[in-house]
Amino acid sequence: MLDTILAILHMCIFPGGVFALAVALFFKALDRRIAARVQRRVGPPLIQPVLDIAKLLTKETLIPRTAHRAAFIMAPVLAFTGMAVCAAFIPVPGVYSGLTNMGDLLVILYLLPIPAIALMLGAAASSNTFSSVGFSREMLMTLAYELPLIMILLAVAMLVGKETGVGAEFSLANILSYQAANGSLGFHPVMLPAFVAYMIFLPGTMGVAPFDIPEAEQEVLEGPLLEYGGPLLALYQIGSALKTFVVLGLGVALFFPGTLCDFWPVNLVWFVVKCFLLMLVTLTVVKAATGRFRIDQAFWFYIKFPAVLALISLVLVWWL
Amino acid sequence: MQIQRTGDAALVAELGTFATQQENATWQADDMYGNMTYWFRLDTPALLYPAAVALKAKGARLTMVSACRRDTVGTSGRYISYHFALKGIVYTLRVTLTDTEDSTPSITPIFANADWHEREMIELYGIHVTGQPNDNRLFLDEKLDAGLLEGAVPLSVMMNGACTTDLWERVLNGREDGEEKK
Amino acid sequence: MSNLLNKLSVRSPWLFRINAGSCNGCDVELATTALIPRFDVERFGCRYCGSPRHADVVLITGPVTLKMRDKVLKLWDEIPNPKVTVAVGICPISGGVFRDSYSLAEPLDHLIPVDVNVPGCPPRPQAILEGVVLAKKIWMRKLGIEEG
Amino acid sequence: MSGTKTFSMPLGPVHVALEEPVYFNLTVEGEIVRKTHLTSGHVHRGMEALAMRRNIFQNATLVERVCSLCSNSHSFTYAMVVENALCMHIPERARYLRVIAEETKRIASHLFNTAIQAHIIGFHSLFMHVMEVRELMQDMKETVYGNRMNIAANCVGGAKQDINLKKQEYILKQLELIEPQIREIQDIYANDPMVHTRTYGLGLLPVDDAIALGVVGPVARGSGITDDCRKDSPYAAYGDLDFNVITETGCCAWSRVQVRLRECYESLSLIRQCIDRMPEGDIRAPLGKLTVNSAVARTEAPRGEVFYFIRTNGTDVPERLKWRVPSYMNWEALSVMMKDCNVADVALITNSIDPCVSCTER
Repeated sequence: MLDTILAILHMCIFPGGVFALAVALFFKALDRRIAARVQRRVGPPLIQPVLDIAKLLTKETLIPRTAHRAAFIMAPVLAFTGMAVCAAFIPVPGVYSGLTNMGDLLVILYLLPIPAIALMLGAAASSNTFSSVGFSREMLMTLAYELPLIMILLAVAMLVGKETGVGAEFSLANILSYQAANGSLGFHPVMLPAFVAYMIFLPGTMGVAPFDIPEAEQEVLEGPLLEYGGPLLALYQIGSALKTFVVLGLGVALFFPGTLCDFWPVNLVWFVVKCFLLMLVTLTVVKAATGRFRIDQAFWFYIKFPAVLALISLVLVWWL
Repeated sequence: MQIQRTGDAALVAELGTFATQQENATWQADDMYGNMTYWFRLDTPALLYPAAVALKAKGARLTMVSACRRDTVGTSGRYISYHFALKGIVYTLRVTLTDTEDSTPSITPIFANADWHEREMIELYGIHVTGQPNDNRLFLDEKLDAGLLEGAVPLSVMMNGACTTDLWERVLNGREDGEEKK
Repeated sequence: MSNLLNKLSVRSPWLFRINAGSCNGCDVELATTALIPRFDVERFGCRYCGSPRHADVVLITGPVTLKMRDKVLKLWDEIPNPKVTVAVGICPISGGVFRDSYSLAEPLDHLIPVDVNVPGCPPRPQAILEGVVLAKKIWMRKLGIEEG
Repeated sequence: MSGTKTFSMPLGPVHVALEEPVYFNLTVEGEIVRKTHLTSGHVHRGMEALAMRRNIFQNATLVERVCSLCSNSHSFTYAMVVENALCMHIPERARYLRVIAEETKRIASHLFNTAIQAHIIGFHSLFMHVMEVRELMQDMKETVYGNRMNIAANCVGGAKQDINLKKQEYILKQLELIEPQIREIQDIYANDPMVHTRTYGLGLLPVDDAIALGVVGPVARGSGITDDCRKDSPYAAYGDLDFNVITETGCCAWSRVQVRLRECYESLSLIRQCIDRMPEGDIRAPLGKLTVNSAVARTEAPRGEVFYFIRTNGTDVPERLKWRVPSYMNWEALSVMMKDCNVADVALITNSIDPCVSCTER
């Protein structure tokens, strides 16, 4: 009983829910601000993502007549709740070790594609041509980036499992404690290709340039999101913000979970800083310096680079 | 320095054979920069096709087709001018449509880009173009009648986009009133 | 609570533009206004959006041609309330240099309520920016909040 | 992707990637476009009918608003056609002034098209950078002519305003600023891997098709056809100035952008030559005699050849004024370029011909 209440608290307040959202929105603002500075602009105020969501909440909700009503409304709710739950599984090293008794990598692996699936559901429900093109693109992109992700997680699990002698270790808490004892996996030469693969996975899963293909404004008018507006769009945005937190947090937990000291506020800040640096390198800078791939180019890019890199790590772990 | 740029003499002679035997059927003029333009008035619209073939054989490019309103010629009939460019020189073939010969042959088979020009002519002036393969509207809204520029459109219809005094009323009333049309 | 949300909301106007048959001078200036670093509308929290469903402020350019009229009306209907309409350039106001043409429908404000007019042929980017700022004020008024 | 099922996908008339309303009905199979059907006329404003009801001076203002990106080319060609019909000779200085205005607009227009290409491939930083560089030209137009888009530099009989020494110095200074930036932009468009992947070999228009369809301007020159009115039939001061006709042989979207950017260098040099060689004197000639006459004129606008035809009947209202813009010729080429292309590339290919809908539909 207490566990359940605690789990719900973790989902709603820390590290999921409020905390994750606050961090993610702050990141988003920083991201826009830094991109603006790169382009020699002023950029929006730091509170802008909050304002955007507040604005969307005040707008009226229009549901297209041709749309499947229930699915149309359910999709953003699904995206939001899926990510809110997922965020609770992300451990904050030195502060919070994740939902140890139920959470492991496999659960996260299942929860992560939920926003993409929700987006596809919403796109299908809105029965719009652009949305359906967005749908097929989203599906192809999901296939493209899920493959390397599975291999990355497998490589991590195998490595830790091999060293601790349990075969494959899927528990995040154990992976963390292993790293606390033996040093971060990011510094492990065998895991380096996997880490690079994870960095390439990030822009794909977050749908930012050069992989913002499903929502390409200039090609398919924001694709799956075309028919959404008002509060429902706000839910999507919150879900996407939470996802930013999840994927960045997961990256930090898997590869660089090191702590500075035993004082938890310091570790909390250190975690946020690491997440931010990861975002800066993989999302913000890349976005500002590239254009957009075509869907087939992006698909083959993912098959050629991150998948192969992750495979190299996996094979190396297997052999060594 | 003024260099005269004249056209291909053989082509001019060949096109001349299609022109009417009346006076002033062919003429030429140069602009202030010395670029010559050649004009030919054809006997019948049917001659347009062989003349276009001759131009195509020399490698000319169709640049524009301009039709004129019927009333501008006087009693009946009107001009259509076909402009071709070859090595910087413009050759214009002028076809006269009369009540008895009120259609012109399509030259789309010779010059692929004539398609749009001919369709425009059909819809704006209601000219018959025989053999034009495409009969879709090009520009005009379905609400408007074809042959609109023919001249017989009532002024009241032409003026339906007339300006109103709304802006000035608004300026005079002052923006502070906050009158908003709901 | 909802009052607070409303107050916050006007600081995030998302823009959508409709070209109703313009000579694209105004559209180019809109693109300039929106996207070049010197003017940077993003600092007002603005963003151009691809879908009318996301829009708050709609910018309309061009004299409304017959062929565009129904499309303009349809698009305008798809924008969720509350919305603010800004007519950019002289054309949507009076038809500008094209007035009296057979191919134009009516002036824009006969079709839909126009909140802000930005005259000019084309207006300067600074004028368009002012139009957007005015639109924010009108939006506030529509939400029933006093300016301040 | 889903088998062989095709569905139709409307593109436009209001679409962010297209500056102007035009409606493509694409028959799509998966992500591949099998058929394109174009519906135009959204920007048809009946300008030719208007032109036949206004006098030759009012028309100068009207034709300048055919399209704002190549507005100067319209007033330029219009002035030329009226001068041809009225058998006028314009002063020497006006010929140079006209070239300065035309080339300024050309640089701005080419940069705009180039920027939009970056916008369509989602390369925002590059887009903003190019627009910021273009802003230097906008400043120049505003300072010299008083408007950023419709600069009203030409009038029948010459140029509307003179450019004095102080303004000449200012122009040269601006050119000095912009030249290295354009070189940098050209380098990015030529070599950036992302731009290259998306545009190289895209929207092929083979030479034979280009000739058959009679395409003009950078589209023709991007397919290796040496075709430039400024050289073929020199007008204004072009006969006395040195410049090259730029061609590329790639026949693709990438080549067209390269043609445009390299033409910018020629334009910079042309403006410098004009300022250098411009003689002193009048800038306007008195009006000629209005007679019954027909005349044509053609110039090279940023997008290609602009062609004007006028018939005067002795009054100040032209009996017929008709013009044809470069996009009118280039539109048809889109069906060749879009053969079996990707949905993602439709906007990109359309942009590669630098389409001007308002020009085409008038």
